Formats: sequence, structure tokens, C-alpha cells
Amino acid sequence: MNYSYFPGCSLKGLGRAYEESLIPVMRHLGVEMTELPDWNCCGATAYMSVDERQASILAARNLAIAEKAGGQDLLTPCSACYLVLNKTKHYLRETPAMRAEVQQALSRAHLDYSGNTKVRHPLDVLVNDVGLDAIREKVVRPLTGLKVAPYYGCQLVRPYSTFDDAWNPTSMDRLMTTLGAEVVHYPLKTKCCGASLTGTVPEAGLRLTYILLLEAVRRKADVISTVCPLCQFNLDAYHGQIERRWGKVRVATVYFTQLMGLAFGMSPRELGLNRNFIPMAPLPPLHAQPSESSTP
Amino acid sequence: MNGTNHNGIRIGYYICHCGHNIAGVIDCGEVARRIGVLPGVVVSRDYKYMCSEPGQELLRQDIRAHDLNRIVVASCSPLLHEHTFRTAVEDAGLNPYHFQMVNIREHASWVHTDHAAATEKAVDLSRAAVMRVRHHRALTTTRVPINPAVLVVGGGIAGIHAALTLANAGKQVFLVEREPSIGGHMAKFDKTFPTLDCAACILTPKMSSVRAHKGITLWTYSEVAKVEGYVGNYTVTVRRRPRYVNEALCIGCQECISACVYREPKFPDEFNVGLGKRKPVYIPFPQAVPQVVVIDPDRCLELKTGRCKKTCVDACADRNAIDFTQKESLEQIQVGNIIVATGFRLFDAKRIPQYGYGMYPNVVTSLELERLVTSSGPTGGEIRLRDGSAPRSVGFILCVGSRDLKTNRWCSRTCCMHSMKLAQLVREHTGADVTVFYLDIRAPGKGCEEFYDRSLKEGIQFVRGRVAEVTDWALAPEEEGKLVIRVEDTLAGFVRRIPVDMIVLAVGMEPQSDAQSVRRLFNMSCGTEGWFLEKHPKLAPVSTFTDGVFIAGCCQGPKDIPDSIAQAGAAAAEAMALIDRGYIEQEPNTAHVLDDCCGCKSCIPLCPYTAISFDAGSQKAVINEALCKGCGTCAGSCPSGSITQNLFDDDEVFSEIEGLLHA
Amino acid sequence: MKITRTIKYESDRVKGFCDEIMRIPGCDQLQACIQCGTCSGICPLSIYMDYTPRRVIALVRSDFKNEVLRSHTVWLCASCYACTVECPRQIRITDIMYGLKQRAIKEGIYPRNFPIPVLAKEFSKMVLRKGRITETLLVMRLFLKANWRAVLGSWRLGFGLMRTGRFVLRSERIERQSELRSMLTGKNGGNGGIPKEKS
Amino acid sequence: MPSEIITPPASWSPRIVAFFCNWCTYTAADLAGVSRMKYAPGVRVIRLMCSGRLDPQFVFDALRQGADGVLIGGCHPGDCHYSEGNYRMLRRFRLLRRLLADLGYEDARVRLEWISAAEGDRVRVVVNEMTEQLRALGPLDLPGRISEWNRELAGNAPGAPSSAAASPVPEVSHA
Repeated sequence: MNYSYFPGCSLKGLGRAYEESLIPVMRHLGVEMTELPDWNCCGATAYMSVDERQASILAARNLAIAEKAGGQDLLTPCSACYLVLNKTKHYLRETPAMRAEVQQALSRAHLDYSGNTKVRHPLDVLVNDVGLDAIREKVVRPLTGLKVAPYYGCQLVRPYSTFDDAWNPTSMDRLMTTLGAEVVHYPLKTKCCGASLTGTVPEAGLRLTYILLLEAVRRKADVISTVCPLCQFNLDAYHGQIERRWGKVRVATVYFTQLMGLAFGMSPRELGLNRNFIPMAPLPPLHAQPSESSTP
Repeated sequence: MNGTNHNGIRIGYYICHCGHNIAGVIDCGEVARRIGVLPGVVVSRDYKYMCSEPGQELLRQDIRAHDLNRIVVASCSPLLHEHTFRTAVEDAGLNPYHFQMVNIREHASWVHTDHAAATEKAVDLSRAAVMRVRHHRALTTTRVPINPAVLVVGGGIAGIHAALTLANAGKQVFLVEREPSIGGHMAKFDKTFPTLDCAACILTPKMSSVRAHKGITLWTYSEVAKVEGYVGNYTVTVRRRPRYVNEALCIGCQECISACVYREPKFPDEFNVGLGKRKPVYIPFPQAVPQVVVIDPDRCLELKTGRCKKTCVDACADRNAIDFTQKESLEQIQVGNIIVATGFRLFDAKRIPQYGYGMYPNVVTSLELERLVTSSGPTGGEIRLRDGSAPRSVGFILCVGSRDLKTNRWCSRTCCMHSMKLAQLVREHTGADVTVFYLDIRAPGKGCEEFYDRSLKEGIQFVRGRVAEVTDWALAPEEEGKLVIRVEDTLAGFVRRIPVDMIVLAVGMEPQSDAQSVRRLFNMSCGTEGWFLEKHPKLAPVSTFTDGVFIAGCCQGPKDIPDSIAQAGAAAAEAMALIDRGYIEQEPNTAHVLDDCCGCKSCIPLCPYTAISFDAGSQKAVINEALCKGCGTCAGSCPSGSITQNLFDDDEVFSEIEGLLHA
Repeated sequence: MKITRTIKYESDRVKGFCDEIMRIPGCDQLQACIQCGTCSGICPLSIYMDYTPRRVIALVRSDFKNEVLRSHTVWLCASCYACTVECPRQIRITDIMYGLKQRAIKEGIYPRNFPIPVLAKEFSKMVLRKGRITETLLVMRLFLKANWRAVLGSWRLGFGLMRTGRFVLRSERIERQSELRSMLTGKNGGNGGIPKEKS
Repeated sequence: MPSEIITPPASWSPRIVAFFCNWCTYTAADLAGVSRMKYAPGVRVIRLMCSGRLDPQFVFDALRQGADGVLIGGCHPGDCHYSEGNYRMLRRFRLLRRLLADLGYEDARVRLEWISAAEGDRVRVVVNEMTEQLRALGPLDLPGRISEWNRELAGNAPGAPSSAAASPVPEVSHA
């Protein structure tokens, strides 16, 4: 399985632990990822607020480079990038005038956009292309007893994504069960984490993050599993500020790929787990695991 | 073609303004002027309303004064007024088929904004009709006798009322119902709005009249399997499912039910929408008609395993009504008209997961609450939460599944009133705080606004806003252990969280899941939403495009009980109008074989009505006019052009094409 | 208590504003709104907004341009798309919010002393210069520009990021930056196209 | 006869002759009207009881008389008011399509659509789509071409111009 890989700016910065865990996990499953040459910022939500045309060109440039690179599906781990790239595809298909404008801009760099590249999220690829059976085979250290709150956030499932339900997505739930973890009922799984408002308008943004943490604690989750660098940052790095405002809501938030890596027997450090503000409680030593752990 | 002799052809052309409908876009005077100069056109006029009595009179006078023998009227769709004008032409002494209609309203003025182009189109269409009408021949209709029996499909309130109306007029009626009892949705209701009179008191006497009426043959637990023939002469095959109880012998004593080897009712009871339990042998509800038990083959031990003690048979004793050997049977009946009253189904609330139906036990549908509030229901009329306690606060969410492009875009019309009725009953029974979350209160019926007024005075809270979600996570102390509704109070202008004990979802109506196959069975059309399509929303609201097939009740669209009954009466009257005339007049658009038929027989297998046969004597095909329904398929495919179709003759169509294109 | 006048006169409307917004791709369904409030009810941030999303739609439809563009509402939208997915009329409310944000920036009448539009503009400037975003640098710029006191307030966060190796100071940039800039601005090289602020 | 050949291509709009069956597509066109949907005015509808009545000669004749395209509308398969008239027409249409292709006509000139009585909007979409496609193809102008060929034949030119070889003259032999 070969994919183009669009890391996005966050995975090179605040979300580097996501990339650090994604790459070994994918390699372990035999998935080839080739980083898109000279990719640029997807435009994200902020750019959309300023200039729609320029934002579309930014996204389209990446899609055009992916086409030029061979047209494999473009793997996009960041939810914001995933949404922006899919949304741009959608609008360029729907609005011929905008498409013509974008096409003209791309032609300045001898690039061409056909709209055929599929933008995929690693969760989609892992569950639907690699398959849960293949993943189960690689589990050497089942996460038995670990209570996971699966948190999908907003932009992965809404509104351009089609691989899971917008209201009650289940792919990560199934993935976590495959790893041997116990999935807690987490009704806030698609609620917004506050996005960049945690930094800009903390009184609003942090409260959203707080509600997510509070519910995870109430449901007795050991760890929240995320798919998005911004969600992870908000739920992890703002813990101190949140607890100072509203009291203790201690629960670690990690990338779903980090949990996969742990189940595959990789070390926490290798997976970037040391980059968390709120550390995840170490898994019990392997020999304490029940013996059926090796059966698929 | 232009060689046609115009001598003797005197055409009158009339273009209708239809008030502003046509004249607002099309320059009618200009069209009349340009058509007036065509060869053969003697009179060309524009007039405000051609279909009005003065308009028709204008036609009749001109026919007499100018000795016209062909008439063209350009106005609305022929499906609307062709018959009107043919009758007017006939009144003036012309053959009604020496008339041609041009549709410049639905096909031009209403669909185009460019006045010049629409006028040009009206001229082209009119020229085509003028050229075509020259070729029209005098035709006569044939009369076919009508079978006076009527089939009514569906035994809800609409079907019951239609059947009784017809039977009371002395007609023979077959009433076919899929469920083991008639009664439909109405039988499940406690009280009816806006009068709050008891539903059973209205319905059950009608149900027993059906059973008692000599003119009605009632077949429950049966479905129509096949419909053949045409108006006046339908042959209908009905599939009768086995009840495993002989209807003629069962007296409804229900001893078999008490005697069943299942001591306690164990299986979800359909009538109580799963809130109650029944045994494998059961009677759907106490007032069921017919009062005949039914045995559920999926639950009955004997039918499943063949190894039951059959205590029911012993209980039935010498009446011997129970018959485990019953098989499905097919019965054939002959009827002249069919009334389809197959009703609706309720929207599945699980399709809107954010309201938590199926996830939170105290989220119920309006029909479930209806069963809880009924004294004959599973709780004896006590409104109870799943834990057995009485709710102290109840929220009603309206428009569930309705007015939503993702589910059903229509308004279901009854849910506002239905919810207000239930809200009043909840207050009456429990004294709970009731909040109704609505988008717009639609209470336009007679006495309905007054009912809304009364609901307000009863202390029911109304919050205008579509509920965004129902959750069980508390953010404030008063929310602990409750269901929390999050909604924008759009009148107050802010978001509210409202904790309640019970939530009632006012689920909308949608077409039955098998509406498409039923539609095909009776050769009807469905609208975009899937409701059966009436022939015309105003002029023919209970007719369909198939003559002799009528629709009544909610299968045509959501409506309340008074409207369903009114429609049922209208459908019965339409059927009676046909029956009492005694014959059907057939459109003379039948096909005929010309002398130059070479006898290749290629047309014979094409006819869907097997109206074409081969005459060995003359070595030509022959069309049986009584069987021909006038589709023209044979005429369209005859390799030697030796079949013509009346009203759609080659000459007529070719002149129409020429007229359309040649300025 | 301060008494304010809330009546609106016809002269307060900017005729044609709604039509203008409806021409933006994705905003064309605006007129189908039935004012049900699902958007506001599902919006996690509507509780902080001066006008709820439903009211923003109503204001746009009635051409109350200044009220809309000066409101905090559009800037508080976190783009979670819940409203877009839930809207029973399939109105793309999030995209309408974007359309309004662009309009506000273009006209320079967004709320002052409010960090979100500043973030959006700093973000786009950084992309135009470097092609990529270095979050820590962006946040520092933002704090310096909008609210320098916050930099002191969040020292713990910054320290934590450094401790966990997530505080990146090396600026990310793409190789063919001038090519990207010429695509975006339609000009070869230069610094054109960076939106200018009206005063 | 067309005294003026419409020259400015911007204002030229194609003429479509449409054959609609009485029960489905004609009713759908009525519904489009009742719903006040707007579509291109170049289409002219001829009502047939069933699409099964459509004689292929009607199509040839419409093109010969100057139509730029022909649209045929019938009930969806399985929904024919006469059970199977639309299937019969479909069989004929397949043949007709091949014949037209052999004669050099573009596929977009003759189109078959199943449109039920409820699909008023489909009428609008199909007419507009077809109008755009025909606009892109340009005028067919068979009457003009036929008279040109007739002139050439009368002039008895031995080396016929290439346009004649590429352009078809359908044999129409009705009436």
C-alpha cells in the first residue's frame, strides 16, 4: 500500500509526536508513505477567513503536487488539513469560475489540477484499507484494561468526510477494541475542542476543552484518544490553566497512533509519549498480561 | 404534405390570456394576429378566460356564425381542460375530435422569462396545432359497461368510511386490510383533537358496521397481489394469509388465548407499539374487527415445532375453529372501481440520533405516549417513566423528521395539534410541567386555533426553537439524572438547557415503505416525496391518472382524521358517479390496421393487451378495438406504416412537426 | 444603567448586502432559512456570541451589514461545522461565517482589540512569506500584536512546550516560495497581495 | 422558409423538438410549469400517449425540418402506463442511435430520458443541459444543407465538396 503523505504544519511543530508515532506504526503495518515534495500550508481555517481564492490556491497546490507525484491517495493526519483539502476539492468541483481561477494560478507553476486525488485520513486508511484483522495480527501487547475515550473532534467527520457517521462515528472505537482496550461511552466524541479559541479567547475556548475533559473523567476514562494535533494540544497543554480555573480534571490525551504503537510493542519514547504535559500512566509490565494476549 | 387540400377546412383559433398567467409573458394579441394569416384560419381571437362560460360561448357562437369546422384553443394543459373544450365544441354541433389544444401556460408562460422567446414559442406551438387539426377526423367514443362492485384497499378510517358510504348506497364492496383487524392508526389513539372526544367512541361503531354490513365483504390479514384490466372491469387477485383460525367458526370467546401453553404474554404487542406483550395466539385489541383470534406462525410452538400440547384446540372444543393446516390462498374478484386508502407510516425516530431515541429509555414517540395515556393501553392510562415513577417534567419535540431536507421536507400537518392534545392529557394525568419545542405552531383547522389558546391557558410552556440535541450529561446540579434539551429559544434570542424527565418526539408521517410497489400494482404515480399522486390537486384531488382508481386518506399526503374522512367520502362519490352512469366512455385513440398490411405479424407480440391477432383469411393483422388501450406502440413500430392510431395519426404528427419548425 | 436606542430605521440597512453575500460560493442557500435555531442550539460557542448564528442569518437577510460585520459572532465560529451538518435546510452556515469574515477583513470593519481577526491576518501573512506555519512563532507574533500581556500570562505554557520539545523556533519554509507567492498574488515576486488594513 | 439565417452565434439558441408521453413526462413538464421552474425556451413538446408510439421517422422528420435536436421522454422502466410501451421504444431507440451515429450525427442530438410525473425538475435540468450541449455543437441546419446539396446535384458537380460526404441526408419517405 502506497500513499502520498501530507503532514501539515502542526506535525512539524506542536504535534510532532503525532508524526513520530504515525510513521513507525504505518511502517510496521507495511504502509508506504512518501512525503509530498515541497508541500505548503493547507490554508487552514484562518486563511479561509481572509481570502477564499488564495486559500483555495494553497490547498489546490498541494493536490496538484500530489497528482504530479503519481496520484496516490493523499494521507492527511491533521483534521484541519483533511477538511480544508476535501472542502477545496468540493468547491472546485461545484464552482467552475473558481476552478478556472485556481487553474490559472497553478499554471504559473506548471501545475495542473484534475480533482482526482483522494484525500484520506490515517484512521480511514487503517480501518478500511489495512483492516482491523491485519492490525490485530500485529498486536503483541494488548491494551487490556485500558479505558479509552475515543475523541474524533469535529473536522474529521464533518461535513465532507464520508468514511464514518457525522454524529456517532465508530471507526476509532472499533480500532481501540481491536487493540484490546476498553472503549468508554463518550457522548462528546464529535464535539468541538475549542480550536484556536483556547489561545485567542480562553474564557470561551478553554471551557469547551474543560467540558471534554470533565466528561472523560466522569466516564472513568484512563486516556483520551485523538486524531488531530490541535485537539491533542488543547486537551493536553491547557490542563494547567483549566485546572486552575475549574478544578482537577486529570486525564491524559494521546494520539490514536501512539496507542497503536504501544499495542505493537513500541516504546513510549519512540512514540513521542514523552512530549505530553499530562503523562499517560505506564502500561503494566507485559508479563502481567493474561496469556490469551497472543491469540488474534 | 403541403399539398393537402385546404378547401372546406375552416379553422377557429383562440388564445387564452388566463388572466395574467399567460398574457403576462406572452403577447397574445400578436400570436392571434400571426396565426390569423395562416391558410385555413377563418377566425383568430385572444380572450381573457377561454374556459369560462363566456369564453366557451364565444367558441360556440363563432362555430355557428363562421361555419367553423376545426377549433384550436391555446391555453393551459390539455390534461386540465381538453375535456371542457371538446364538450363546448360538441355542444355547437361539431365532432369533439375536430379540436386541438395547445399548452402555452404550463409549457411556455410559466416556465420562460424571455417574453419574446415565449411569444415565439406560443406561435410555433399554435401553428403546429393549426396544421395538425386539418387532418383530424370525426371520431366517436365507444361505451363499455361498468362492474358496479368496488374494491377498497386499506381498513383505516379512510377505507372504512369509503366502504360504508358505498355500501350504504347499495354498492357491493370488498374491503381488504393487511393487518388482522381494521382500524388503522386511529384505533390506537386515545382522544382526538380539537374536541378531545374519545377516538374509540367514534371509530368502533363504524368498525362494527363494516362487519355487520351485508354489502361489505371484509378480508383482513390479506393483501392485493395482482390487478388486471381497466376502469369498469378490473380483475383483482387477493392473497389471504392464513390465520390458522377458521373465521366462520371463531366466535371471539378468546378461551384459546387463556388456554395457550404460554401462561404469560411474552411477545411484543404490535398494537401497543411494543409497550405491551401478547401470546402467540392473540386478538390484536379488544375492539378488533373481526373478533377472530389469529395465531402468529413465528411464535406458535405448534407451527414452529409441531410439538405442542395444543391446549388451545382443546379449549376451542367442539367449535373446532383452530386449523393448523390453513394455507395461504389466492382469491379473485371482479370490480369496476378501486379506492386505495393504504395510509402512512411514522417516521423512525432513530434516524435522528441526536434526540436519543433508542438510547435513552425515557425518550418516546408520540404514538408510544398515546398508548401510555390510553386507559385500554399497557399501563391502564398511567403515564410512567421506565422506572415506574411519574414524570415531573415532559418535553415535546415537534417536527421530528419533518421540514428537514435530510429526512422529510414536508410538514406532517397533524403533529402540532397532536402534540398539544397529548400535552394537555399529560398535564391532566400527571400535573407535570410540559414544554413544547416548536418551529411554527400550525393549527389552521376548524377549532384548532382555539385549542392552541387553551393549551397556553393550561400552563403549557411553548419554546420556539428546533431542539439541537438531547443528552444525559449534566453541566448544572439541576441537570443530574435528567435528560437535557439544548435549544435556542429563538424568541428570547439565547441558548437554553432544559432538563426534563421524559421527552416525546412528535414523529412525522411518511409514505408506507411499500408505497412504490403498491403504486405499480394499481398503475398510479407517486410525487417526489413518495405520496400517491392525485390527478389534479384542485380539480381531481382523489382521482389518479388511472381511470377507476381513486385515493383517499394519508396515502395521498399527511392529513388529520376529518380530512381523511372527507376524502374517503369524495372517493366513494367519484366511484359512484361512474357506477351510476353505467358505462365508461373510451377515448377513441385506438389503433387500426390499413389495407396495405403485408401480414408480417411483427406487431402481434408488441401489444401489451393482446389486442392484435392475425386473420388467416385476409392474411392481415386485425386489432380488437375493445381491447386496444391506445398506446400506439404498434403504429410506432409497423415496418410498412400500415397501422394508424386515431388522434395520433402519422399525418397528424408529421404536420405538427412541420408546423413547429416552419415559420 | 445605560439606555441605548435599539430601533432600526430603513437607513440602517445596506441594500444589496444579502445579495452580495449570496453570491459567495456556498452562501447561496441563505434565503431558505426557517429560523429554527438548530445552528445556535448545536453551536458550542453560541453562548458567547453577541448574535446567535440564527440571528446572523436573519440580519444578513435583512441587509443589516454593519451589525453583522461588527459582531463578534463570526469571529467566534471555531469551524466545527456542527451547524452545517445539522441544518434542516442544508445551509452551509460555517461557510457563510467565512464569507462574512472575508467581507469584514476586506472592508476593515471587524471588531478592534479582538485577537481572532488579527490571528487570521498574521496567519495568512506568514503563509505568504514562508509557505508554512510555525505555530509557536505565529502565537508569539499574535500575542505581541494583540495582547502582549498574555505572553507573560502564558509563560508556563511556553515553558512546558520547551520542556517537551514542542517549542519550535526554527522557521518552517517551503523551497519554491516565490512560485507560491506569484500563484497567490498573481504577481511575480514582490510582497503584493498581503491584505492591507484600513484605518 | 427560414428567410434569415440566424448569424450571431451568441444569440443563436437551439431548437429542440420533444416527444413526451402523456402519463409521465408530459405531466412532469406540466409540473415544472406549475412549480414555475425556468428553462430554456427552445424546446417544443409534442404529446404522444406513450413513448411506444414514437416512430423513428418522427425523429428524422424533425431533424429534416430544422430541429437541432430531438428529446424523447417516457416513463421509467416498469412504470409505463401501458405496461411496456417504453421498453418497445427503447429497443427502437437503440437501433435509431446506431443509425444516426452511422449517418454522422452527434449523440447529443437525440436524447432519451425517463422522467416520471413527479420529476418536474428533471425536465428543467434535461432541457437546459441539452440546450447547452446543442449550443456547443452549433446549428444542425439540415434544411439549409439539403437545399445546398440539391443545388450541387442540380449543378452536377463531378467532384462533390467534402462537406457533402461528411454530412448526411436522411431518407425520409413518409406520406
